[in-house]
Amino acid sequence: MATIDEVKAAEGSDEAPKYKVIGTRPIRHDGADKVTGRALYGADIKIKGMIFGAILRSPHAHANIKSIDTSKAEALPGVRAVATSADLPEPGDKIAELGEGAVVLNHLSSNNLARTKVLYKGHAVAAVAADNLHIAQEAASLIEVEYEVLPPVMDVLKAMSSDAPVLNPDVRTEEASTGEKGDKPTNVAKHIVFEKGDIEKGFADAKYVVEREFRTSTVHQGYIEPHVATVLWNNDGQITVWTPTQGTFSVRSQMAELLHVPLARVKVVPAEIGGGFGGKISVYLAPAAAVLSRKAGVPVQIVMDRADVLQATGPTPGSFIRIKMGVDADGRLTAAEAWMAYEAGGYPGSPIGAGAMCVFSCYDIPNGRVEGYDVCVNKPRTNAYRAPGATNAAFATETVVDELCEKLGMEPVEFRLLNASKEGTRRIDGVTYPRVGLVETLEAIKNSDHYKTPLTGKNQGRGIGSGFWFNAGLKSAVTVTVNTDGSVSLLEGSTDIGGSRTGIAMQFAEAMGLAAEDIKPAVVDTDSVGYTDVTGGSRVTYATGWAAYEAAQDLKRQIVARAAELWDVDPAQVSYEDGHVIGPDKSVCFKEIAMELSTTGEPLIARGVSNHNEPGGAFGTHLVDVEVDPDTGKVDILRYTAAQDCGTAIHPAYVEGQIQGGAVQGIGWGLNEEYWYDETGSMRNANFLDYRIPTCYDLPMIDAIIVEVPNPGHPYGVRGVGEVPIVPPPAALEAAIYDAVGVRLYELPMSPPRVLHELLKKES
Amino acid sequence: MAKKRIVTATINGREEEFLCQPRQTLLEILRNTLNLTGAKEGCSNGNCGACSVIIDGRAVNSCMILGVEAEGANIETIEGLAPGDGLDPLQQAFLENAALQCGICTPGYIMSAKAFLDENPNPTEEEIRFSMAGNLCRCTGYDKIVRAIQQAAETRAEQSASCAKETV
Amino acid sequence: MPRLFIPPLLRPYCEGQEEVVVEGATVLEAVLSLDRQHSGVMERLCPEGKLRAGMSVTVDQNVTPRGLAQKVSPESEIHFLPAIGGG
Amino acid sequence: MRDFEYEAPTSLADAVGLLAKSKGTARPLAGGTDLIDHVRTGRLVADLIVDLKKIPELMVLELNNAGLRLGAAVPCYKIYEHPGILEQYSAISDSSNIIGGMQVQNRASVGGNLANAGAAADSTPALIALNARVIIAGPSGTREVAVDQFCTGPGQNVLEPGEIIVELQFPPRPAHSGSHYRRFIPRNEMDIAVVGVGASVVLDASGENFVSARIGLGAVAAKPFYAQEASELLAGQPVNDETIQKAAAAARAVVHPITDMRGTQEFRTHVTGVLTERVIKKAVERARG
Repeated sequence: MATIDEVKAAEGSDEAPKYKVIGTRPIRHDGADKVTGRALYGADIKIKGMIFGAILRSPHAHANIKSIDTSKAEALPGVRAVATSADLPEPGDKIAELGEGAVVLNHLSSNNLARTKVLYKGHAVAAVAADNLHIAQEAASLIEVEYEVLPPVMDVLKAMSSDAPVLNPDVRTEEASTGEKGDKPTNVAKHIVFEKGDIEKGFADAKYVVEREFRTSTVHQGYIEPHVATVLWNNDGQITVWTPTQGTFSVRSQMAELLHVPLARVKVVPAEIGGGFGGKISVYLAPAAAVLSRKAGVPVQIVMDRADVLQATGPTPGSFIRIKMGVDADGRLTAAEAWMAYEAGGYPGSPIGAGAMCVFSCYDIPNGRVEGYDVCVNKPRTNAYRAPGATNAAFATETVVDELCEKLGMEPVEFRLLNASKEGTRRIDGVTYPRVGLVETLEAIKNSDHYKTPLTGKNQGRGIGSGFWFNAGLKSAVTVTVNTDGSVSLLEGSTDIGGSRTGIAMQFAEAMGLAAEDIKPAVVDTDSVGYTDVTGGSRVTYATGWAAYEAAQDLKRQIVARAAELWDVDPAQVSYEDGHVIGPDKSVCFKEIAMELSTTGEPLIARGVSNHNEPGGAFGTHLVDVEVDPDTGKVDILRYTAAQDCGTAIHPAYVEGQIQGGAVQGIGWGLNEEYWYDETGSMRNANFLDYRIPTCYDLPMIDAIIVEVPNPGHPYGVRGVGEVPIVPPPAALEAAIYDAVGVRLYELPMSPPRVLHELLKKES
Repeated sequence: MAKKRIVTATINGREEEFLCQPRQTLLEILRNTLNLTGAKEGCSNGNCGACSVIIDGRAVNSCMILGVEAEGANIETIEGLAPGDGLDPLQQAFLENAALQCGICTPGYIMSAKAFLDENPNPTEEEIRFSMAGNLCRCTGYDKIVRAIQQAAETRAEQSASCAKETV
Repeated sequence: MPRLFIPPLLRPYCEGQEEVVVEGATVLEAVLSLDRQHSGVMERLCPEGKLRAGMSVTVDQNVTPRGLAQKVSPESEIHFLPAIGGG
Repeated sequence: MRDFEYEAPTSLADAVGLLAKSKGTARPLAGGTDLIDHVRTGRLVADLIVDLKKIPELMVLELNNAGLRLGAAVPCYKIYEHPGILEQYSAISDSSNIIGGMQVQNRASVGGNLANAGAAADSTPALIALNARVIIAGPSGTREVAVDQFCTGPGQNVLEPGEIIVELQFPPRPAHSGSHYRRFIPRNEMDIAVVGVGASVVLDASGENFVSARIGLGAVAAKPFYAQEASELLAGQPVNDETIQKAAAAARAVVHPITDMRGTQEFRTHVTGVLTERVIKKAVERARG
C-alpha cells in the first residue's frame, strides 16, 4: 500500500516530491482525545438540568392513526412533557431545499412524528421526557394509540401494481424531466428516463446479448453510534441542538423549517460523530426533543437504541433491476438497457436518480436506455448510504458484464479496458466525463501482485468489479486565526467522521509552507463559522480543503501587504514563499512575522470559502478471491485488492482507510446484510446479532492501491474518495463465486442459504 | 421503586462508592453517574463491544452487567489506561496506524485488545481476528486495527524486555 | 452556440429532437431560447423560470450550484438531470 | 428498563427461598448476557433478579475419576481454559469458545445457556452428546434430569417455580473417546447457530470401529434434541465414510427446521447432514488421539 509518490521515492526517483505536507501521514489532530475516551460523542453531551426523552414507535408497518391518548403517560410521576405531531407546526405543502437535496416538509415532519398514518414499523408516534430514561420509556409505553391496521406493502414490484394499497394519498407519479404528474394516488413517486443513440440498432448489431433480473435487499449504514439529539429551547426562544450529524447547517435548516422559526434562532453544536455514511443527515429526534424542551423548560436528550436505528432511520433501498446488454464479436458494447425500481420507504425519495445515472457509468456505450422508478413501500424512509443508488446498479450491470465476458471468452479486465469510460465518454444520461481514472485503476489491478498470482485451490474463484461515483462540490467555509505566538487555529464547519480535520489542515499547511502540526483545526457550531454543506458526497477533502486553501491565499495576501507596510517597501517587492515572507532585503519565517504583525497591528484573521463544481468523478476496481464451501454455500474471502483513483491522496493512511472501510461495507452488503421482514412487515433482525455486519474475523487484510490521476478541478488535484469503494464488492464477489462453483447469484445478499440453494439446484 | 444500593468498587485504581438502582447497567453507572463516558453504548446486547471495560482482568460488555453486580469488582476503563504522560502502546499504535476513523469503537477496541494481549502477548493475526470479533468497527474494514494491535504487541514485548533488563 | 440536451420525455415537445442549438449566455437564456423554438417547453422544464425541486443543471461536465443563472459559453452543453445526493 | 429488585444470596437455600417466595416474577441471574437484554427489551418480565454467582455450589468446577462437575454459573472462559475439559470433554470446550465474543464468554454460563432453552443454544447439543445430567434444586429438594429431557420447547424447560439448575454432571470419559461441537453460522463468529451439531464417539482399541456414539442437534427443531437413531446406527459399525454418511442421513431425516432470518428450511435440513458428518469425523480424530 503506497502512493505513487512513495513508490517513486522508494525507487530513488530524481523527481522532487511535489508536496511537503500532502502525501505524508501525520497523527490526526483529534487522535489523543479519541484514544483516551475524552472525545465527546452525541450521547456523551451533558447539559445542566438535562432530562431524558423516549419515543413511542408504531408496532405496525401500515396503519391509520385514529386517536392518541397521552393522559396516563402525563400522570406518571417523573414525567415532564409529552409531545405528538400536534405539537409541530402544520408543514403545508412546502418543498424545502436543504443543501444536498429537496425535501417535502410534510413528509419530513410526519417522519419525525406521524400525523395521520404510520408507514413502517418503528415510525415515531409520540415522545415523552422524564427525569430519567427508565421513567420516560415506561411513560411512552402508557400512551394509548388506536390504530386501523392496513395491509403492508413490502415488495417494490407489488407496490407498483394498480391494486396495491397506497401509502401516501398525496403522492402522484411525477415525470422527472417534464414535471407532469399522474392523476391518481400511487406508490410510484417518480419516473426517470434516459436515452442515447438507437437502442434497437445497437442490439441488432450485437453478437451476444445477456438479459437478467436482479433483486437487492434493504441494507443499513450500520454506524456504531446510534442517533442522539440534545435540545434546549430557551426561554428567549433560542434553540440549541447538540447532536452528532453530517451537517450542522442542514440540521439548522431542517429545524427552522419544521419548527417555523428563523434560522438565526437555531444553533447547532456538533458532537463528535460515531459514523454516518449518509445516514446522519436527516433529523429524527431533534424536532421532538425541541418540542419537549419547550414544554419542560429544560434541555432534553433523546437517544436511539440499535433496534430504533435499524427500524426507524434511513437505510438504503432494496431494489429490482433488469439489465440487458449486447456486445459485438470484438467485445465492444453495442447497446445497454436498464429498468430499475428502487424502494423509497414510507415517503418518496430513493436515490433512483443516481442509480439510473450510475448503472452504466463505467462503460462507453453507443446506444442505451435507462428507466427508473421511485416507489413507496412500508419500510423506513430510505436515505443516503455511501454512493447512494450506485451499488445496487453496479451489482446488476457488472454481473451481466461478467456473463458477456464468459460468452466472449475474454478476460474481464481486458473487456473493461476495451469498453472503459474515459475523458469525453458520453454517459446514457448525456453528460460527458472530464479526465477520469477508470483505465488507470484497471491497469493497477492488472499489474498487482494479486492479479498475477493464480488461484490453485478447489472451489476457489476470482472476481472483479468496477464502480463509479460523481463526488460533489457544494459550499464550505473556513476561518483562520493566527495566534500571537505564530500558531494557527483553523475553524471549519465540516463535521469530521474519518479524519477530515487533518486532511483540511494539511492542505492549509501545504499552502502556507507550514507543518500539519502547526495548525489546530476545530469543527465548530453554526454560529461560529460560515455556511458549510454536509459531510457527504465525498466532498469535504475537496471542497472544505479548497476553502482552507483559499483561506491560506487570503492570509498570504494580508501578510504580504502588512509586511510591506511594516518594512515600508512597495508591496510588489514582497512575496510569500515556502513558509517565508520575502522582502527586498530580508526573509522572515511565518512564525516570526506572525508574532511581529500580531504585536504591531490588527489581529490576523483570514477566511476562505468555496462552491466549486468540478469534483472530478472517481472510479474504483476491486479484485477478490473467494473459497466457497460447496456443501454449505458459505463464502470465505481469501484475498482482496481495491484500486481507486483518488486524484491526489492528501493523507494516504486515511485514503486507504476509506477504501478499506468502504470495501468491507460492500462485502457485508454482498454476503450477509439484509432487512429480514415477516409477513406483517416487521423486521425480525433489528439488532447487531442478526443484522450481520462483517467482523474482523470474516476478513483478510484489504490491500488498497491508491491511484492518483489528479483532478484538474482542484488546486491540489483532490478527488473525493469515500463513496466509490462500496460500489464494486457485491459484483466482484458474485463473479468470484461463479468462478469458484459455477452458480450465478442474482439476488443480494449472497448468503449461504441462497448460494446453497443454487448449488443444490445445479446438482439436481 | 426498588431502593438504591450503595456499591463499592475499584475503578481505575481508586476505590469509588456510587448509588445505584438495580435496573441500572454498569454502563449507565459509568457514563451517567461516574461521568466516565469513554465506554459507548452501540447495541445494548453484547454484539458490538463498544462498551467494553475490564473487570478483574477480563474484558466484558458493561451494557450487560448490572451496576449492583460490580460490588467489590476491580474495573478498568479507557480513562485509566494512559499513564500520567504519554499514551499506552495500544493507544499510540491506534494513532500511528490510523486505526480509527470516527473513533466511536476505539475505546472498547483498545480495552478488549488490552485484556487480550495481557493473556496472549504474542498473538497471530488469526488469533487477533478471532478474539476481537466481538468488537465491531464500521469505518476501517479492520485492516489498520489489526495492524495496530500487532504493533502494540511488539511494543509491549520490547517494553517488558527492557523492563526485565533493568531489573537484572 | 450552446447545445441544450432534451430529456427523452420532453422530446415529443421538441419535434423529437435529442438536442437543440440555443442562444444565450446563461442557462435561463438558453431555456428561453428553446421555448421560443418550441413553445411551452420551458413551463415543463423550469416553470416560472425556476428549477423544479429534485432537478439539477449540468453545464458541460459538472452539476452547477448556480442553477439557471449559470453562465454558458458557445461551446457549452446543457443537461437537465435528477439532483443527486451523496452519502 | 422496568424496575426490579436485586438480591445476591450466598447460599443455595437462600436463593431457592427467594425465588420461591417472590410474589411477582423472579428470575435467576448468572452471566446475564441473555437475561439483561431480555429484561431491557421487555421480552422477559422480572420483579426480582436473584444473582447466583455468590453461591459456591453454582461455581464448582471439578474434574476427577468420577467425571466432571460444572457449576451452573461458571463462565465459559473457565471451561475452555481448563486443560482437562479441553482434552476429555472437548465438545463443551468447543461450545464455550464460540458463544458470543470474548466479552460474552467472560460472563455467560453453560447453565444459563441451557436454562434459557433456546432452540439454537450452542452448549446444549454438546451437553447431549456428552450425556450430561442436570442437577436441579428447588423448594421441594434436589432432583436430577437427563439433559436431553431438560428443554420442553422454545424457551421452555422442566424447571418448576422456584427451581434452579445447580450444576451439570458428566460421566467419566471412556478410553478411545472423543467429542466435538460445531455449528454453521453465516459469519465466522458472533452469530447464533443456524444448525448446531454435537457428537461424542467411543471407539474400540483399534480405533477402527465405533463402540457407541451420541449426537445432539440444535437449531433444527423447537428444541435441541438427541438424535437417537443416528447415534445408535453407529454402534458396532466400522469407522468409514459410508457409516458416517448413513448416520448423517439419519440425523437429517429427523429434523423439523423452520425458515427464519438465519436460514431456510432447505438449508437447515441439508446442512444438518453436512455438519453431522464433519462433526463425527472430528470426534473420531480426537478419539484416536
